[in-house]
Amino acid sequence: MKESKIMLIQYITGIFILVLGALHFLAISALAPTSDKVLYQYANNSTSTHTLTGGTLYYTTVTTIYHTLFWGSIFELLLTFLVFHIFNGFRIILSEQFPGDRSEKAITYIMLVAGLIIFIWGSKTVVTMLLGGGL
Amino acid sequence: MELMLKGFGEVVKTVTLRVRRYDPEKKELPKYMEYKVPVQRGMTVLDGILYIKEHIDPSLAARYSCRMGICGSCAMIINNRERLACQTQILDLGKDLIKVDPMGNYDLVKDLVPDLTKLFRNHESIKPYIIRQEEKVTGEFLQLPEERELYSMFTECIMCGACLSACPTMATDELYLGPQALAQSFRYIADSRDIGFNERLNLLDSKHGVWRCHFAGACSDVCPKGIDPALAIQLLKGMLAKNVFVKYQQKPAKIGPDRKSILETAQS
Amino acid sequence: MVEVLDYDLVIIGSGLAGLRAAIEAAKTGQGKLRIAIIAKNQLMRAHSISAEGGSAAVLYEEEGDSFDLHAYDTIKGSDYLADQDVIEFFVRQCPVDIMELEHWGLPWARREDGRIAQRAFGGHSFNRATYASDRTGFFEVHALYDTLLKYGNVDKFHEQFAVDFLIDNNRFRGVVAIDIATGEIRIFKAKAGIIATGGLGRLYGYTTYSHLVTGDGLAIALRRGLEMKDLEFVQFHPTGLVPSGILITEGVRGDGGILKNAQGERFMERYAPKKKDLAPRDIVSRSIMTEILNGKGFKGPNGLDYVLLDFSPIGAEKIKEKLSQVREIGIHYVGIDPVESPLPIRPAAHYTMGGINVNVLGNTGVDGLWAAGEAACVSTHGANRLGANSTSECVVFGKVAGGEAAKWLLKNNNGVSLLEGDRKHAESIVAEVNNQNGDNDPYEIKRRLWDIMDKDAYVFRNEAGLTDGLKAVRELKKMSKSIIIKERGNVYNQNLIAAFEMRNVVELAEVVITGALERKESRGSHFRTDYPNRDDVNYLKHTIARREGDKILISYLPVKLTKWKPEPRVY
Amino acid sequence: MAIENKKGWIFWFNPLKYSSDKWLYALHRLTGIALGLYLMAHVFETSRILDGPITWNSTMVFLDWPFGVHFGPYILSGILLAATFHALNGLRLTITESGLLMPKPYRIEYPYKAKSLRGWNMVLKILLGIFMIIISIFGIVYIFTGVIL
Ligand SMILES: Cc1cc2nc3c(=O)[nH]c(=O)nc-3n(C[C@H](O)[C@H](O)[C@H](O)COP(=O)(O)OP(=O)(O)OC[C@H]3O[C@@H](n4cnc5c(N)ncnc54)[C@H](O)[C@@H]3O)c2cc1C
Ligand code: HEM
Ligand code: SF4
Ligand code: F3S
Ligand code: FES
Repeated sequence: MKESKIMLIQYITGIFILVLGALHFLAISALAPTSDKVLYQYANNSTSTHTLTGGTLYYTTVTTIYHTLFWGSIFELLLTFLVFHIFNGFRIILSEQFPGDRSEKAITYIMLVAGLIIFIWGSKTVVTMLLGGGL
Repeated sequence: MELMLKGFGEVVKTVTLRVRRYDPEKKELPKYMEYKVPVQRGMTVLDGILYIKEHIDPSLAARYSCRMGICGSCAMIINNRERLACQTQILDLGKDLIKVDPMGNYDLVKDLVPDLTKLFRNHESIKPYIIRQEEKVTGEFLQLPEERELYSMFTECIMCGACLSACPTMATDELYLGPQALAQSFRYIADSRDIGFNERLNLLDSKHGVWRCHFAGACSDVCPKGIDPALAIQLLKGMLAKNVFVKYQQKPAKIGPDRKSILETAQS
Repeated sequence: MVEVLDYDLVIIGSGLAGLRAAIEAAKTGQGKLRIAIIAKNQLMRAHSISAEGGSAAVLYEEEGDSFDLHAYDTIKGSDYLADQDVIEFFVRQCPVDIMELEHWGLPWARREDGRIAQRAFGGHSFNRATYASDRTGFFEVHALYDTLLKYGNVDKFHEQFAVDFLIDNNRFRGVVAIDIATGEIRIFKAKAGIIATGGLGRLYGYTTYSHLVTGDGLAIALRRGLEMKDLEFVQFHPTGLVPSGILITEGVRGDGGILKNAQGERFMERYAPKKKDLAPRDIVSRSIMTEILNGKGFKGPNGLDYVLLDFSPIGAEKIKEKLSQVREIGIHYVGIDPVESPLPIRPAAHYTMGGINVNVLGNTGVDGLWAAGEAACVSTHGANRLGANSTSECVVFGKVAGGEAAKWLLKNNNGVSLLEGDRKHAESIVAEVNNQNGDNDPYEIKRRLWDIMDKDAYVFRNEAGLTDGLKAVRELKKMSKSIIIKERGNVYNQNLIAAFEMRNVVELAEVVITGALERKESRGSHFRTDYPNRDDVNYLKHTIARREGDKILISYLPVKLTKWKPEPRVY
Repeated sequence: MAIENKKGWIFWFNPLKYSSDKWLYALHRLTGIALGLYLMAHVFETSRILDGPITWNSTMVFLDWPFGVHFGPYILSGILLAATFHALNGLRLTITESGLLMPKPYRIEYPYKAKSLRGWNMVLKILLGIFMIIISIFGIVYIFTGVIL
């Protein structure tokens, strides 16, 4: 693909990430399906008073989010855009660091494969959860 | 009125020039050497270097020619910033120790002399000439002053190469076309006489073309002629991005009034 | 080791003349010729880049300009020493070249309706200096360099220092050069050559020339027995910036700037009542020096007394638009913004009217060797060049020489071969300078030469000064044969180059002074206080200098007059 | 013969001698890399939810108290800062690099000031700074206290 098209996608994915990422952050804060907005009250000692049931990052809360189609699709979209944006970004940085036809080809392929792995792995989580996984 | 040139022609103070030396024949790594130079008002760093060459250490090598900031020979890194040596007043630097390095991002030939092959090659590769069907010269192409303004700032590039030395992308990517060549391609594309956008497109849009600029702005910041290569590159990117959707059209300038009477007498 | 490179045509020098010749040769040769262009600095950095003001050409006949007028101005400016047939050819070619440059992308300044704009220049009776800001030469060099890149069959060699031409039996065979970057000796073997190495400005210390203009091409030609024409005519530009000598273009006065002495008086009104500040350069220079010698100048550093160039009639907006470089120069080099206050100026060595004697087609008389540009003397400028005529001359005659050489090559394709001794000869030429075991410092000799020339061969000359000068220069010439080169490396050995350059300027200085001594009259830029009048009876002729052994032989050549008879020269 | 004299990536961090845009260039890269690495970790981390509450909770505990130190909120704040910067600067770059809000080529005048680095670009840079401050205050307060201001 022509570099100009790649970069256009880079910019567009960037903007989408901005929107979706903001939503993502909202999902665990203002819009969280729980009245307890405490993010981090996990404790590694027994003196903790928390029940592990009410906070935004608690298992039940997170699974609830994952189970809604709306949030599930948002995460999947975000993941898609991020993977492209990031691995293309890495490709740019690396090919500027190691310029040359052969090295760049290698970098492009490595980035493609790595991107695919992350994408499949992340999608697996999202899709399984959407299909009612977890619990 | 007589005070106008006060301090010219008399030694005001002595400064130390700390120059990075490298001699490929000596099999040593580059090292710094210090030279004490008496300074008069009006003395430039280039004058300082010439003083060293003539009076202290003749083996110091540097490029220079016009000594008026137009030939572009003498760009070097003075106090950590790319400048033209012949245009930098020693006293204006306001320091008693002046560090002089050769430009980076080029191979180093000797001392302050970089190998600018890369710069010239990149410049040549973007086809820096008017591209259009050869026509018989019967008069000038008409170009309004406003049209001229659209590219004329980039014609002032003296090919000193300072921008390539300052560009952080160039610092790692030696295949990058570099701000100088990209600004020149914009200069020709924006010239109303040229219709070569499509001929240059492939190179500009290649893996080491315009998109390797991430707008660090260092090129525009150091350019000793005040050219704004960063601007040219961003405008180019805009053109290329639009070109993905709507093909970019260049309308060639028209030929002006026929000047046969003066042009044809010449042929005889 | 000596490397030999084989070409059809080698062009020495990449100024306006060299570049234009290369383009023309590449075009005429239609890809059939192998062409090399070499220069001692990087190709696009030739000294022509410093030219500021403009290039003369008749463009607007309908507005009152004409070829005859341009020719007449030039001839009158030359003090009738120029060859008039050459000038008639020259003025007709100028517009063609201006237009060609326009087609090649040169950003000429424009009128409101999109046509090319022109400005006033000294000695011209019509505003015919075509300009682009105040960097005309710069834009011309870059337009030509860029256009040259279009032609694939021209090999470009940066930083090759020519030290000798191979000429035997009046046949050119090639150039010996040092590749500065490696110190290697190279022979550019070629069937034809074009000398475009520029003038001899660095004979003087206070000069508008770049550091690298040391007349190498002229000196080599002189050593090889070529004839030098009119070398004693050195132009002094009225407005060199004190103390560096950097040029402040005549365009300043063309656009309205005026000269003032220490009393604030516009003194040019007295010397040239009609043209005032826009009189030809020799007259303005002499006027300035007269003011200074009469104590009406300012005391300057290192004895460089000066007068002022006042920009205020031009207006800030126009200065910033049309004279931006000059403004920058003022700020950078003397800390004065000309928008606010005047600049200190004084006449500085600026142009070499003379050069290698060539005919109107640029041929030097040696088979296969042409010369063009400032290095050559076709004699368009006679005893004094008009501003803006030189860049035009360089392109016009560069083109002629390039075309002629290519045509000649296409016709005469019998090759040249290296002779047995050539490699040895090349090595010995370099060794001759490199292996001297004297103790004279080349830089010291150069500085002493500058002092002599700035004093004795400046605007005003006289018998006593010139005789003294000649003696001193001969002394230096002797010294230049036993020098010490302190740096012994090969890579970028500028010391060795400086020694060659020093030898060249010293040898040329002798010719300049000898010619000046022999010309017992005042004409154009050559002014003898002991013979203050022009003498058309005895000296309406070109000086031809030739070297035989160690002697300079002077002879004379008649001037070609066509329509214009010598008249008194008043402005 | 001639030696290589590349400045290398370390030159991204030449202090104070060039315009602010060069700093933003370096920061954009660094935050891009950091965020990229974070995403990989994040994908791994979230995948633990498939393994049930025990694994999830112990992962969360580890992330909140890595090696027994309560460092989690700091890491998360760092990510937030990086993301805000990268996102906002990314927006600025998207605009400027598309030639939008860039000045037309202009006549150069001494003393030189590159207009591409000033004008609207400067406005965007200042806005970037302001938004950075606001967003990070809100975010960090939330991360540490759970309070949404
Ligand atoms: C400051 C200044 C301003 C001027 N302004 C104007 C103006 O406004 N209008 C106008 O008409 N004229 C002007 N002139 C005059 C005009 O610029 C010159 O006469 C003209 O440019 C000379 O061009 P050239 O091609 O003959 O030589 P140059 O441009 O001098 O080129 C000489 C070339 O020869 C090469 N060379 C020299 N020696 C060697 C060697 N030993 N080996 C290899 N290469 C060598 C050099 O590298 C260079 O490339 C000005 C001159 C000066 C000094
Ligand atoms: C939130 C909105 C985002 C926007 C608007 C955005 C925008 C951009 C833009 C415009 C670029 C190209 C820079 C250039 O080439 O000049 C870029 C590069 C990059 N981005 Fe983003 N981005 C965003 C989020 C992210 C995130 C969340 C990550 C990582 C998790 C990321 C990782 C990268 C990387 C690695 C690069 C390459 C850096 C470089 O080329 O210098 N981006 N981003
Ligand atoms: S753009 Fe400026 S810095 Fe770059 S080569 Fe041209 S004049 Fe030099
Ligand atoms: S410094 Fe380099 S990254 Fe772009 S804006 Fe200039 S070319
Ligand atoms: S010597 Fe020509 S630009 Fe400095």
